[in-house]
Order: sequence, then structure tokens, then C-alpha cells
Amino acid sequence: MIRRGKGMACMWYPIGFTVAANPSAATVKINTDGTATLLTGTVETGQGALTVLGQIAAETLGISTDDVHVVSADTDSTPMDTGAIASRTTYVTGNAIVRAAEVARQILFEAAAPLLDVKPEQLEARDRKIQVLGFPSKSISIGKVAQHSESVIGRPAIGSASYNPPTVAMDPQTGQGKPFNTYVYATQIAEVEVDDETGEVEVKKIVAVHDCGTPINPMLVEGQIQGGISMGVGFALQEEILFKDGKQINPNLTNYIMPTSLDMPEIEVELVDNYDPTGPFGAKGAGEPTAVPTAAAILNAIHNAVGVRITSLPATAEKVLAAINEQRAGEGKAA
Amino acid sequence: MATTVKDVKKGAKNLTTDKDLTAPAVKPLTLPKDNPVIYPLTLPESEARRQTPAVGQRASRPDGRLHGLGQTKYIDDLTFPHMIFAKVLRSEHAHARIISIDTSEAEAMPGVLATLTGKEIPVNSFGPTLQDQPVLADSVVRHRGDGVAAVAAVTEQIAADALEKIKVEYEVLPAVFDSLEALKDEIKVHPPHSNIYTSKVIKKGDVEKALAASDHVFHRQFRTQMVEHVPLEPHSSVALWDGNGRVTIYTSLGRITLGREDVARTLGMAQSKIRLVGTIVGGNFGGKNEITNEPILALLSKKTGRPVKCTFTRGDEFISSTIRHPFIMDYTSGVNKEGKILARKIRLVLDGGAYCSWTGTTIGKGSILAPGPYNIDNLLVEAYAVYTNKTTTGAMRGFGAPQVCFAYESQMDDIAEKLGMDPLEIRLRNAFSEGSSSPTSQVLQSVAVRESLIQASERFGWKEWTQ
Amino acid sequence: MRPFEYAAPASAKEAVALLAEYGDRARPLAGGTDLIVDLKHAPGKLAMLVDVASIPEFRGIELTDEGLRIGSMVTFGEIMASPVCNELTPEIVSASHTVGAVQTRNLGTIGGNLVTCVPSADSAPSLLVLDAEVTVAGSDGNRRMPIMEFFVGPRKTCLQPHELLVEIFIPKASLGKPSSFRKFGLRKGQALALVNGAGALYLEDGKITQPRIGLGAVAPTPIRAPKAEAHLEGKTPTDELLNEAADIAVTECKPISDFRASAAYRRQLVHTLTYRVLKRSVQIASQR
Amino acid sequence: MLVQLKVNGELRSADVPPETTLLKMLREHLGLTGAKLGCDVGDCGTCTVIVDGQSVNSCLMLAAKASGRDITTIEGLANSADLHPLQKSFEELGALQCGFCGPGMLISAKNLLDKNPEPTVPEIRDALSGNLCRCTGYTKIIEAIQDAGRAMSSAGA
Repeated sequence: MIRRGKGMACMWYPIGFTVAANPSAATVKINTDGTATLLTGTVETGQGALTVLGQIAAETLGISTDDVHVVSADTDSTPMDTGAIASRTTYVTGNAIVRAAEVARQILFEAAAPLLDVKPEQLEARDRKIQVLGFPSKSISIGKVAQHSESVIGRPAIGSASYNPPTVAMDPQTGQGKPFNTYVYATQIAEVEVDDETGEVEVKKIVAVHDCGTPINPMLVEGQIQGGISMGVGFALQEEILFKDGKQINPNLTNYIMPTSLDMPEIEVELVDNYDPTGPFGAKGAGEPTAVPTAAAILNAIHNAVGVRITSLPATAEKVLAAINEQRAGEGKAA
Repeated sequence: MATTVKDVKKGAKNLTTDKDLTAPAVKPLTLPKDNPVIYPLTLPESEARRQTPAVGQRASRPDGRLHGLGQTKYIDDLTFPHMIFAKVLRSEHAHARIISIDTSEAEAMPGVLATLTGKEIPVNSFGPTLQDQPVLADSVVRHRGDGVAAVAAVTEQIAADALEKIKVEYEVLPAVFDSLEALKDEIKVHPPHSNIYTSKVIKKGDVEKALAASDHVFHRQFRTQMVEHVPLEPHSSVALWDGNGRVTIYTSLGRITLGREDVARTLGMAQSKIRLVGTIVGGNFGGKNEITNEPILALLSKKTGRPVKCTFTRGDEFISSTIRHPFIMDYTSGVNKEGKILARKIRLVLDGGAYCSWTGTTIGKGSILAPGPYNIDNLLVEAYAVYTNKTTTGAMRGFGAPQVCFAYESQMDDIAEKLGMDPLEIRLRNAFSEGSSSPTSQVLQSVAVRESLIQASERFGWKEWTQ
Repeated sequence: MRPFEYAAPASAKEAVALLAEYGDRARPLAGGTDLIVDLKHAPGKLAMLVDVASIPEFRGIELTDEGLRIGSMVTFGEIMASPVCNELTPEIVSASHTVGAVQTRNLGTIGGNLVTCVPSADSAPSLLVLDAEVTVAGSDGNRRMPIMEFFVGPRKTCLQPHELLVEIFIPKASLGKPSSFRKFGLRKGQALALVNGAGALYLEDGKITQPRIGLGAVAPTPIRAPKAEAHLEGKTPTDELLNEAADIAVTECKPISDFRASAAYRRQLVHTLTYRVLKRSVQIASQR
Repeated sequence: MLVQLKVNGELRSADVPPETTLLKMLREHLGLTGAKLGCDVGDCGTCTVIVDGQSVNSCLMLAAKASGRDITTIEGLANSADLHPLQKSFEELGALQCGFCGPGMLISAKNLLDKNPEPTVPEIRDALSGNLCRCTGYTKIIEAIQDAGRAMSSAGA
């Protein structure tokens, strides 16, 4: 018989390394046509980091994503970056980019101020223009300002900066301290069907609501969440490296059971409206936390469906059926 | 690449106005009808990529288009003139002393250009926290994934055949596979050091007193398994040693600037003599945050004067790259009648595998996050990471968080069930809010756990949902 | 892969001759979904690979007066696309659908699956319950036998090294016979069977006749469950009866414990599977 | 042995050892690196190409077996005027992340749409079960295939 269940799990997750320094540096060059080049030492590992980092640079400079070309992943030409790890790229590298772009932008403000007959601090960069705050009709295109600064004043618009999240070391005896600068939060809810004659669990649906601060690119955040859930489904139900005498016995994709398209549920994703003043434009991060609560939610849903608490992952069909049988045997004795 | 063509054409005239930016950069080229590799040379960028403000836009990815065209070049797609291929021989034992390694027969094979053993590596150790891992094991193997020798040959098949000709004599040592066994230190993985190579304590309030004062005390042990990242792209790198004594390494590594430090250290070289280049990593999830073959390929390239490539087989990927830490988690929670958690006592044992790798970060995050996103005044978390003679556990998406979340959220439902409360209610009653104090007494800001609980419950229809 | 020679002979006769010439240094190649994998990891040297996948005698699906002939080199994809198979042997189509994924089904052949003779071969149970026969080509010409006799042991068929499987034949009496196939794996996509199985039966005046139960992955070869079948013969298909048959089927299995599942769990699955395929077959039969 | 193939409409040939797989021939002899080597045993689907209208794992097919046949690889999906609708929808919806599964995934999707122009979600899931993806949970990939199917059907109508 198929029995249905629902289960929820919430979580918290930090951005960046535990206390340890994990800096990023960045360089932003504004070209004389108003486009820009961003140099970062991080590596695109599939999450869309370079797109997001380009968006952050673009936002700071008041230009579009497409106006920024991102150069990355070459130790000869790109600056130091701790790398694609610890859900830190948007937050840490992003903060470095904001600061670097601000340095470059300041050069534009200083070049434009005399042309617009105002002080540099009265200027903002928006819609590909340097314009006067509160009086946007007075403006010059960023391209023209950059050209003027570089070719007339002789001051190319370029900026470099770095960022490292401020932390406080943890006390060795009590662990008290400030190991991270910020955290994200999330809740996922799973709906499952359990076949109580085979122990098979089918995850029907996952609703995932995540906080990542400001989503720099909501489409890419959704992608992270959906992908993280697929890892969580595997972690919950199927995946396990098995050993015999220290030798892996299933080191291949035939016998290491990760979810296929047929094993993945319908996924509904929403983001919490949140803003972190310490992040770039209020952003925090999204990579790892997406994989955190899925297994817990699924296991709670299994419990809700058939009343058994599986305490060791993965909750394979065999394990679930054994627990159901044990429960029935217990009920038999009680009766 | 469409952007390159456009940029070149743009450079020809001085673009300073906004209008020019939106104008098509080049006329479409006409290609002969039978042109073999055909893809559109000019395509409009999506609207979202051209919008200001840029933040918040559902901007498509420039690399996304190349992925779809099959034009993205991953490391294994790169070839260089005269390139040869390396393979690594892995240990036959989980724990053994290496008596001798004889590569002579392999070297004599036609097509084999060089071999390498650990003794030839200038500084044969690496690791992000403890440098306890050899690039190629030279005295002791501590798990089956340890490399013991490498071969470079003109084809992958010859390199694979040559591995079978390498004779390694081992003295088998007793091995420990279970983390609780390893905790006893009867069999040591890195003697004379204890197997417990890192630990963490988080203490707040008085947990014993609060447990004694609780209306209900819940205890359970939870366990999680070893899992693999399974990036679809196996690790891959190519090293090119040049005439200036400089080496360029194309690599699937996800952290190249720190990776260069590691490579420089193992090779005993100046960082300025080493260039690491990434393309796009075909899936990382934490598994590509450590150097693997890079120093080996550099030295084989130095020996042969040839570019040397090594791409992991799927088996190598499982056996020799890092994987997720299994946790054994004892959770004891004291709760009052109203469902307020008064105390939580947690003991975590992390199976650290044969080497430290990113265990430091995993035990740190695992311990701090272990109590869950809840206001609990009395806490004790004790966490230990132990060496075992199994695959090295390292960084993986979530660094211990998925493990502890499974435990604390399972226990939250146990508590709710016992008290007859709705799982949503028990969480809302205890969840952090803005300004809450974390287990390490950090004042939390931009907290959104309640919001996520409420929003998810509404979206799911939690209250209305029935079996 | 280590070097070998490759030949694609045009006829069964040529293929058999070539295999006879090379003896155990040659292997016939069908779709390659198993053999190519084996060769990539094989320690020994192979001299000759004889590609038999395109030999005309081994191809094609035909309906004759005697029954349905499926060439051994017909792919699972072709079976799934065949209107005749969908109409007359829907459970062979269902079983084919559970093999690997689209790409492997487009390469893998039903004959290759049977010749590999793994206990979990997904094509076997449905063929067993439809009383299929197979034709084998050797140096002395062709011989035909019931499929039960084809399976000898784990990964061992009755084929001599130079013999080839020509075709599978489903007798007319079995075409359209109410039947059902089920498979339990560790996941839904690309699943290897922990247990697979099929049931087939007719209902005559409300009584079960010609019941068949075929099970895979629970013994050294795919098996029938004759005692359970005998228990069903001539009886009214009550839930109780089907459960009894499932109990008996469990006793006819000798599953092993391995890293995928324990023998005990496999036995429970055999029970559930047997009950479910019988129940479904009865449903189909009652709707006639 | 000399193997001649029709790849993406063009006749290509190479002299390869008999044990060469179609994948190796495409990647190493013909310079078509779109199809990937992910597992080498037919589990992951990154090597998927279409041979005579049927998608196959090119790591499991000998080049010799493909001799004289019509091969479509990811490099043959677009033309000089435009992207294939699948490539468009995959790009617009952000369906690929690391992209390593992409070429195989798109080829499987094309193979599906060629046979079933407007597939349901279960049909899409079924068609992709031989293409593993670790990044996306398959969600946006499925949406992109539905989108492309609709776009192609309305363009064709």
C-alpha cells in the first residue's frame, strides 16, 4: 500500500571560512567605450559565479551585465581569490568587486565633476551615465567620461581592492567567538510516498524557501536550489560509498546510486525577501545551503508516512521496510 | 565566440554613444553551405543581460550559450602538440609500508617516456590545514586511493598497461576502518600521532543542570554515510614545462590561486614560475578544491619535455579524490512542557579518512551548526575527527551541515510528536530571530529562519495537507 | 581498450566460421553495452571481435502462423517501437523499457541480454512466462530449444563458443496472453534489478489456467516458479490464493546477499512482486 | 582501419585502430570535443550522439560499428543563421550550470523532440534518464525542453 507523508526541515548556514582568513581581490577596468573588464581569480565551477560577479560590477558602475567582460582563472593575470568554496563567492568576491569598482568609478566621478560643474560626491553612475544626484538630466555617458579621463586627463579608470569577512577567533575551551560574518537560512518541505510492502520511497515534491539576502540573479539562485535538492535526495535515499576491507566496492555510476531525472521530484522554489547590509547590494550566498535541509525533510516525511524513524542514512528501501516490519512486529507483541 | 568577433569589430571605431552600443556589431557572415562546423556568429544578447540596474536581473550566462553549442572547452578537451598521457598506480592495501617500488620494467616498455615515484617529489606533502598527505606515497600507504607511482606514455592505454608492470612490495599493516574503533587509538593511521587529529568544543550555559530541569529529555544517535561529489567532469589537468623552467598547468581545480601555492610548495619552486589556468570546472561541489595530480604532471613534463595530461577515470574519481565525512551524532535535548528547548548536548564523531584535507572547516561548521537555528541557552557540543584507513574525506557542499541538520531536524520532529505539537509550531517556538545569540554567542543579523518556515508552509499548504 | 581485430561478417554462417577459427580468442559483439565495458577492464587479450549485430538472419520482428519471431539482434528500442510487440507482447515491451536508458536501449539487443545470462536480465522473465523458444546457430546448423534450457548457470548459457543465438520465438498460444512484468531496483532510472519478474495466465470460466511465474535476480539464472504455478492451476484467483502462490514462489528462489540487497529483502520483494504481477495478470484477464 | 562517417552532414574519415570507440574517434581524430567522456561505461550519458536517428552512448560503440552511418553531435545542432530552439531555451532558462552534461543532454532532448514534438514531463524524464546531471536537479532542463518543444511546434504550425 502506498502511504503519503509530509516533512519539514529548516537550517542555517554560514558564508565563508570558519574564522580563517578567506580573502578575495578584484580589479575592475572601465574601458573608454563605457564597458568594463573585471579580473577575478575565482573559477567558474558551474554555478554561474562569473555572471553574478559581472552583475555586481555592472551594478556598481551603472552599466548592464552584458557591458562587463569577466576574466578569470589564470594565476598570471588575475588577482588572488580563495576560490569557489564555502558559498563565499557572491559575498566575499562580490564585496571585493564592489570595492574595486567603486575605486574605478571614483576616477570617473572626479573626471566628470568639472565637466558637469558639480563636486564628485554629487554624482552617481546609472543607466550607463554619470549623472548628478537628484538632477539626473545633467549627465554624460560613462563612455565619454572614461574616454575623457583616460585620453585627456591621462587617468585611466581602474580600481583594485580586496575583502575578507571580519571574524573573531573562537575560544579554544568554549568555542565562543564570531566565526563568520553572516549566515543564510532556509526551510524545505518534502512530500513523499512510501510503499509499505517494498519500503520504496518516492519523493513527490519539495518546496524550498531560501534566504540568500538579495538575489543578484534569481534564475541562478533557483538553479542552485534545484541542484542542491538533487544532492539532498541522493543523500537521503540512495547514495553511499560501500567498503569491504577498506576497498570501495561500488566506485562507479552503475552501483553508486545518484538520482536520475526519473528519481527527482517536482521542485517549487521561493526566496525570502531579505537584505544583508554587509553583503554586496544586500546579497549573501546560495551554493551549499541548498543541499542541507533536503535529507532531513525527506526523513521526517517518511516518519510522517509510515511512522518509522530512520536514524542512519541513506534510507534505502530495504532499511525502510525493515523498520516497518519491526514496527509491525512490535505492534503485534503489544496486542 | 560571438563576443570576441563583436569586440574586435567594435574596436575599429570609437564608440562613445549609447546608441552605438545597441547597434549590431557585424553583418552576418555568409558561410559556404557545406561548412562543417556551423554556429551562428551573431546573436542578440538577451534583454536581461542588457538591462540596468544589473542586480536582480535573470541574466543569462555567456558560458551557458557555449555549453549549449558544445564549444566550452574543459581541460580534457584541450590538446597540445606532442602531448602524452599519465596514469597513477594506486595502493593495493588500505594500510601498508612500502618496502620497494620497481618501475624498471614499466620504463622499458615501448611508448613509456617516464615514471615518477614519491621520492622524486621535492616536498612530498600537501593539505589545506595539515600537510599530512603525500602527492605519491613513498613510505606508507594509508588508504586504497593513495598513489604510489606514475607513468607517462604516448597513449593512455600504454600508460595503463605500464602500471601493471610496476612492482611494489608492501608490508601489510593492521588497518582501522570504523571511526569509533579509530577513536580508541589502538591502530594508528599516522603514528605516533593520535587518530584524533582535530576536535572542537562549544560550551554555553550549564547543559547538565538544564537537562536535569527539563520536563522531557530526548536522546538518539544518528549516522550518515560516505558520499561522493560526482562531478560529471572527472578531475583533469595538463602540465607544460617550458624552456625557462616555468610550468603552466591547465587544471580543473576550483581554487587556482591557493592551488598554485600548494603546487609551488610541493615542487619547491617560486610561485612566479608556476601558472595555473582554469577553464570552467565541470562540477565541483567541494571535490575539486585540492590539488591532486598537478605536481606529478609538472614533474613528468619536466622529465619528458612534453605536455602531460591526466584525466581521472570514474574509478579514480571515487577512490582517490575526497568525499563527504560520515558523522556519528549523539543528540540529547531537554525540553519543557511548552516545547521550549532548554538544553542540547551533542557529540559528533567525524570519519576523517586517511588524511586531514578540509576536515578543519567541516568540524568547525559541523559543531557550530549542530544545535540548529534555535535559541538554546545551554549547549555542549563536542566533536572529534579521526583518521581511518579509508578514502580521504574533505570539502563537500555543506561541510558537515547536511549531516547535523538530519540529526537536529529529526529530533525536532521527535519532540513535536511527543508533545503533540505540530512540527511547524515546535520550530517557530524555538527558532532564531533578528538579534538572536548563536551557539558561539554571536549576535545574528539578517536572520530569516522564521520567515522561511512560514513562507514554505504557506506555499506547501502545510496546515491543509492531509494523508 | 587493448588492441583487437574487428570483423563484421555478412551471414550467420560466416560469423560461426570465424568464431570457430579463432576459438576462445574471439568474441561475438552485439550491441556492446556489456561487452565493450568488459573489454575496457579486461586483463586478457582478445584477438578478434566478430560484430554480428547487422547480420540479416538475426534481425527483424515478424509475425508468422506459428507465432512471433524476434531476431536476436533486435534492440530494446526497436521492440518498444514495434506495433506488433506492443499489441501482442506488451510485457516484453514493458520489460524492455526498464532496461538501462534510451541510449543503451538503442544499442542493446534482446539476444545480447539473454546471452550475457546475468540472473537479473530484464528480458528473461517475460520470455519465460510466454514459453518462448530460442534458435541457436552452430557449425552443424540451427537448433531450437525452450528458453529454460538456454540458461545453464550464472553468466552461462548452453551456447558453445562458436555458436550464436539467432532468434527468440514466442508461440502463437502465448501471444496476447494476459501478463505483467515488474522490476524492483535501487532507483527508477537506469535501475539494475534487485528482483524482476513476470506473471502470465489465462482465466477460463473464472479459473486460472496455464499460470506462469518467471523471476530474475533471485537464483543463479532466471527461473520459473513451478510449484507456485501448480498451486494456481484451475483455481479461482482470490487474493488469498495469489498470496499463497507468492509464498510458494519465495521458497523456490535462492537469492544471494550482496551490497545491493540482502537475501531476506529480496525474498520479501519476490513475494510482493509475485503477488502484484499475478494480480495484474488476473485483472487484465478479467477485462477480456 | 579506415572509418568513414557522415558527421553533421559532412563526410569525415579517419584511420583508427579497431578498438577505437566512436567517442574517441570524434574527439581525438575528428576534433569534435562536444561529446564528453564522463564514465566510459555508458552510465552518465555525456557522450550521447545520434546515429541514424537513434541516440546512443558513443563510448560503448566502436567507431567501426558506426562506419558509413549518419552521426549528429552537439556541434551539428545549430546552423549559421540561428541556434537550435533547444539551445535557445537552455540558454534563456539557465538550464545548464557546469555544462558538462549539456552536449549529451541536448542530444537526448533533440532525439526526444524528433520523435515526440510535445512531450509531457514524465516523457521528458524518461527520455533523460540516461543523462546524469549533478548541478541542476534536472528541473530547468525539463522546463527548457518543454519550452523548445512548444516553440518548435508553433513555428512548424
